[in-house]
Amino acid sequence: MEISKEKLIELYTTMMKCRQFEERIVDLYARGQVPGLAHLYIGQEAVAAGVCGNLNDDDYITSTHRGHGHVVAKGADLNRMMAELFGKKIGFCKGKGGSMHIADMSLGILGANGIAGGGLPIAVGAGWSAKWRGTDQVTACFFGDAASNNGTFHESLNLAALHKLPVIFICENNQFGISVCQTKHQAITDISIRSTSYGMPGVTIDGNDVVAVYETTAKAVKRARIGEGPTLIECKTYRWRGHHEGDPNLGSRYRDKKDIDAWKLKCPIERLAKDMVKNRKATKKALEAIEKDVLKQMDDAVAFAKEADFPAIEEMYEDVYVKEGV
Amino acid sequence: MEISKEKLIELYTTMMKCRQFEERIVDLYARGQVPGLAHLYIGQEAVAAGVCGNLNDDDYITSTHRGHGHVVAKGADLNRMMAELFGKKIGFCKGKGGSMHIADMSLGILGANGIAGGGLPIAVGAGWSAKWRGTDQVTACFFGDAASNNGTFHESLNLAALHKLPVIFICENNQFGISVCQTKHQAITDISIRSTSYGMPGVTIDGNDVVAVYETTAKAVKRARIGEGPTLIECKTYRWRGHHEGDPNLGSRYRDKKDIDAWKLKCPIERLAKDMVKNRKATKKALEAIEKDVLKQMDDAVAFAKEADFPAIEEMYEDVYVKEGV
Amino acid sequence: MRELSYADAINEALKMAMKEDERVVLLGEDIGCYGGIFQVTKGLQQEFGEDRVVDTPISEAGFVGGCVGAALTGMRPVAELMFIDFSTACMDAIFNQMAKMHYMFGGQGSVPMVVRMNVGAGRCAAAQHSQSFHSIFMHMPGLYVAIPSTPYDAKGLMLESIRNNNPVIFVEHKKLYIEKGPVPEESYTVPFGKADIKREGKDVTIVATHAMVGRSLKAAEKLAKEGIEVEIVDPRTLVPLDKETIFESVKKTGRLLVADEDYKTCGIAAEIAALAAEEIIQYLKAPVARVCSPDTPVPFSPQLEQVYIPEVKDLVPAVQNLMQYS
Amino acid sequence: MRELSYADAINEALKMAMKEDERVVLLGEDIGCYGGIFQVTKGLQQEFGEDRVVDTPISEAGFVGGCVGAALTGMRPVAELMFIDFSTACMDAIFNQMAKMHYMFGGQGSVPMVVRMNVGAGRCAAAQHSQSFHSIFMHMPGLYVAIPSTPYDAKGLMLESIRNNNPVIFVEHKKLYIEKGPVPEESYTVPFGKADIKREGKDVTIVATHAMVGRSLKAAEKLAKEGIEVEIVDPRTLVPLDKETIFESVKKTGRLLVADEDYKTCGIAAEIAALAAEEIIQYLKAPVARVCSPDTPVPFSPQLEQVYIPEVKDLVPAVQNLMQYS
Ligand SMILES: Cc1ncc(C[n+]2csc(CCOP(=O)(O)OP(=O)(O)O)c2C)c(N)n1
Ligand SMILES: Cc1ncc(C[n+]2csc(CCOP(=O)(O)OP(=O)(O)O)c2C)c(N)n1
Ligand SMILES: [Mg+2]
Ligand SMILES: [Mg+2]
Repeated sequence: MEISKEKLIELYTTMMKCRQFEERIVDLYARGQVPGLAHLYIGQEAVAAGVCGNLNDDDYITSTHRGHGHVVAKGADLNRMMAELFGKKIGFCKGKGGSMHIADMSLGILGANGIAGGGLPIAVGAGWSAKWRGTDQVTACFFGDAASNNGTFHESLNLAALHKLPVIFICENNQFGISVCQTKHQAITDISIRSTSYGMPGVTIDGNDVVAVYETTAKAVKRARIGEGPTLIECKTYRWRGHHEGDPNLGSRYRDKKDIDAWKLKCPIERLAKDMVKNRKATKKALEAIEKDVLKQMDDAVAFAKEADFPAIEEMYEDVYVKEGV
Repeated sequence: MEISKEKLIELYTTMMKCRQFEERIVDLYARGQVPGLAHLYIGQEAVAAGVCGNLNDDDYITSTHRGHGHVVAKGADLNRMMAELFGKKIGFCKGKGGSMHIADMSLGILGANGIAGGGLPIAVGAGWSAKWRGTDQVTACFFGDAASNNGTFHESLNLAALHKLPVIFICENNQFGISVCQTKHQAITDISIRSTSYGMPGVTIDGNDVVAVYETTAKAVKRARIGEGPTLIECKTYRWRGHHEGDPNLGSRYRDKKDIDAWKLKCPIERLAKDMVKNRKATKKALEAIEKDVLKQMDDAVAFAKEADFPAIEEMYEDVYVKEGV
Repeated sequence: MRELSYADAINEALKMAMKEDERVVLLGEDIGCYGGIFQVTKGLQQEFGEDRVVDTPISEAGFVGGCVGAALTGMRPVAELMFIDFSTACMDAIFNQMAKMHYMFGGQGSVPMVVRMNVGAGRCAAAQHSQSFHSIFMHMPGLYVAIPSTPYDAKGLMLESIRNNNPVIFVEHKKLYIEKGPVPEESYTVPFGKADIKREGKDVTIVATHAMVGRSLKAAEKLAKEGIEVEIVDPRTLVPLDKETIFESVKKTGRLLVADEDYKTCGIAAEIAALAAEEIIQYLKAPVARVCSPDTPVPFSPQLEQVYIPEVKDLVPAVQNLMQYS
Repeated sequence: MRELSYADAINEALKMAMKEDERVVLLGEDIGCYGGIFQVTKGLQQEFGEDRVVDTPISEAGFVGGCVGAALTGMRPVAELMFIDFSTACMDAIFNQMAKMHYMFGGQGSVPMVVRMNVGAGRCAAAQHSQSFHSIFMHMPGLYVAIPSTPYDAKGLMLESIRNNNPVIFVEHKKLYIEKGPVPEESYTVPFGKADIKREGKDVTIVATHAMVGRSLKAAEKLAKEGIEVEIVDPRTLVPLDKETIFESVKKTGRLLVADEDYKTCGIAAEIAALAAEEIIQYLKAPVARVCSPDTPVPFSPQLEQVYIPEVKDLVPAVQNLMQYS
């Protein structure tokens, strides 16, 4: 499959957005301007971009505690995202959800999720729903290597395979669950082999190669849309930051700075940039222009978020229940 | 491996006990003499007998809602078992547990369990305990095909493999979870392949061949005792009765009488009897004597249970908490 | 008027809802050809097919979580948990996903789903199949909780639950399934948050739930012979709770007894007693009384279980005691 | 006396228990080299090794259920749940196994284990990482529930919890972890079921838990300036509950306010209010008051969360209101 130049530019732009959004958070967090927990996606951008590059607006995703990248890649408005992280009323969740619960129903973003493994059953349900409603919508379900040990993984993949649901299970294997490395949380290396337990195809790929992620997902999405059922895709990658902002020294309690540096050399964004320039898909200049433009979008988002109002106190008591007749 | 004549006699006797115990319940239940739910083991005797034939008194088992056979095979006193089913004070649980909660700590019987899949984490803990305490005790964990879809299966096998715990996971695949046949609860045929998801050996065997069960378990127990970790053994078998006594017409709502009849021809007890006689391991006479003797034991157990007293009302409030300093 | 059993009334409501709204689907264990362990879904799979009445694997977390995803994306699923005891296997889906999404997402999306389950002891099913702990769902914000005590209420509350745009925990009572009562043929709803006075009286108010309503009516007959006139208020939904009707009755009688089969401590009776002590204590002529299950697991032995169950035997003396005060 | 933080006091108790008893092992996510998300297990893996301080996979059902099996077979495991919110993932192990085994087995076997978890909002961690619903453990028979409010109580209650032969839910409070207080160097226990009067007063009794104790003390200072003398009773364990001490205080003051951070409905405050209404209503000069978290999920936005948390701002007016009655 030959990927169009436009698509490559799109993937590059998406990754750049994911990266820059998080770098803003690093800075804002350090200056105490965003409250709460922030689990950053830096280093894993190729996964979100490559997967979501295959999705339509009415397709669904379920996300995780490390969800900013997924949400950005699915196309969510940066201003309202940033506003949500600031706890502002104009944010996606009226400031009531924050980083771990960003959702945008209009784009099929069924929410980041604070529960590791919590998104998998929800993805199964969204896939089932599409099947029941007779649409060709697919659901991409993001989760981590450590979440693959939660019982919800097992029950969800079994249900999806049994009913041939249009769900693509994307395991982002960044080799750690907080401080616990993969060898300490499971006795296997390739999580994709778990697909055999459900009679589902599974594949392991380089999660820092956005083209590989895009193409592998494309095949899985195709299968899903024509009713051939789910696929498990394991993307090997690495997170550059600590588990969350505030994790001392980028996680030095449990990993070696050398590993981080080694993985930085495999930066998915630079990698695509190099290839594109080499293969004459884009000029350095053009890519720099994109970077600048994204930078500007981030400036705007932060300005927007800062100026926005906090929710009024009464709103705390609203939205516990849907107002009937709505 | 050549199995001694004595061991074969033992296996035969154990199976006969399991069978006869349940046949008593069929009768007593029909006459309304035992209260509550009874999930009978008839047809699956080779599994309990073959597995427990490898265990010492201080080894552990965790059982299921269909636990009578496991408990009998591990050597529990028939009188106290029967008394428990009658809800009598002298029963294993003082009449407070009943069929689904029979336990005998003195024989490492960590309880039948009313939760499908509930026993697996407990077995993991018992195995971990043996490892921590530095004993060579093993734990045999019985569960059904349908329970293998519970998240606890996944979490338990992953933990056991990761820490090389001395646990033998025995999946009794009788092809149904109540009314749901295997093809409707999972998209695989051999549940043993799920072992690969955890880096654990797995094997599928004929669960109606007590010799195969005995020998396969022997290997797994050997591995477990020397610290080489867990094994998943799938035993294909079939239950002759309904899911529980009272399941109309032996489950005719969801299965064909023909299947039951076909499986009855594969009776594990008759099968062993034939082989033993053919190979001159025992005479028909000797086996009939065993049957008679077991029959007598059942008469005694029922008489014992009937005569026994019910618990006093005050006992309802006891044993919620351990009396301290005990 | 035509009489139906409580189970058949729910069955009829499910059937009507499925006929009037394609988005309604049923998921649960053995709800298909088996008709549900208590026959509540009898015949529905035959009528609506295996796609809309789905026999699930033993994967409560998977399929109840799946219902959340389906509800978020346009379906109206109704899940059956075979016993409330098994809600423990999907508590994350209920507490952290289903109950919170609408709020966490700032009012975006809704989760119009129903989780059916049953409470009640009395079948000698012991500690894991006889519990009543529905108060924990009353405790968790974001859930509606329906508790029908009659076939009429069961049908009307189920139709309302399915049409309602909020997640509903629909708590049935095992011992009521075969109880018959008048049920209109046509479709109707029982509104949430409207208590029903099941008996009028001037001396003592009994706020009774589920089977405690019928038991209270029996007790009231006895007490009437002593000249004690009991008023019985059935909240019908715990959330929303019709405080007004309860308070009006208590203001009239000056005496409050709360009868609920849940464990006593921190149960429904505790909440209603607390509300009275907070808001209308000045109207109380007597202490508040609670008649609930004792704070012990449910014992198996029929002898003990009969004493365990809160019944007329407990209600009559409790009311008589309240009459000592004036 | 030497001062320690609440987190360090628990850490010291764990260390002492592990030194004095080989059967004590710790299991949890990131409790090893990371020291626990709140640093409560800091340094323990270095001191006692990876076998006794085990970093588990994300498998709450597996490892908490595992602790049940280990406790049944001679160990004394202490499990850490990172947040009480995640207890939903192992609720079957807690409600149906750990809490019931001793009873279901008729007094055979015991389950001497501790499950640590924390409650409390105030870190902008939103609806799935900020909850308090410890009342559901008070609700379930068979569990002891410890709720330390000071470093002194935390150490003493932890040592008692580990030595106790019953399963204990040990509920810590996030906001207290860094609070310092005097803690004896030596080993000591705080007995279960003995409330502590944290402040004496004659006008109003505040039964306060966890962080509500400190908040009540602050409120009491303010109220003292108005001449209102508040007595603060800290139950220290919810099960067993020291009703006597609470009642004595209320008999003296005639006014009861219960301050707990759990959701209000069916919470701890409901139970204590109900007990008062049942047993000592004649001593109440005023309505019972409850100061709890509102019945809504915990909002993310700092503005809202500050109002959400029950604090001095809520306690002072509530007490002033009670003083209107005499
Ligand atoms: C059920 C549950 N248990 C524990 C946690 C705490 N927790 C949050 S993130 C995390 C690690 C997740 O690792 P992984 O799934 O690999 O995702 P990653 O953080 O690496 O992106 C843990 C243990 C949680 N959120 N949910
Ligand atoms: C968590 C849970 N869900 C549902 C049930 C109800 N239930 C009891 S036995 C059973 C089927 C079990 O099938 P399997 O594991 O194959 O064992 P078998 O009955 O065939 O021996 C079900 C669904 C349960 N006990 N526990
Ligand atoms: Mg990871
Ligand atoms: Mg089966």
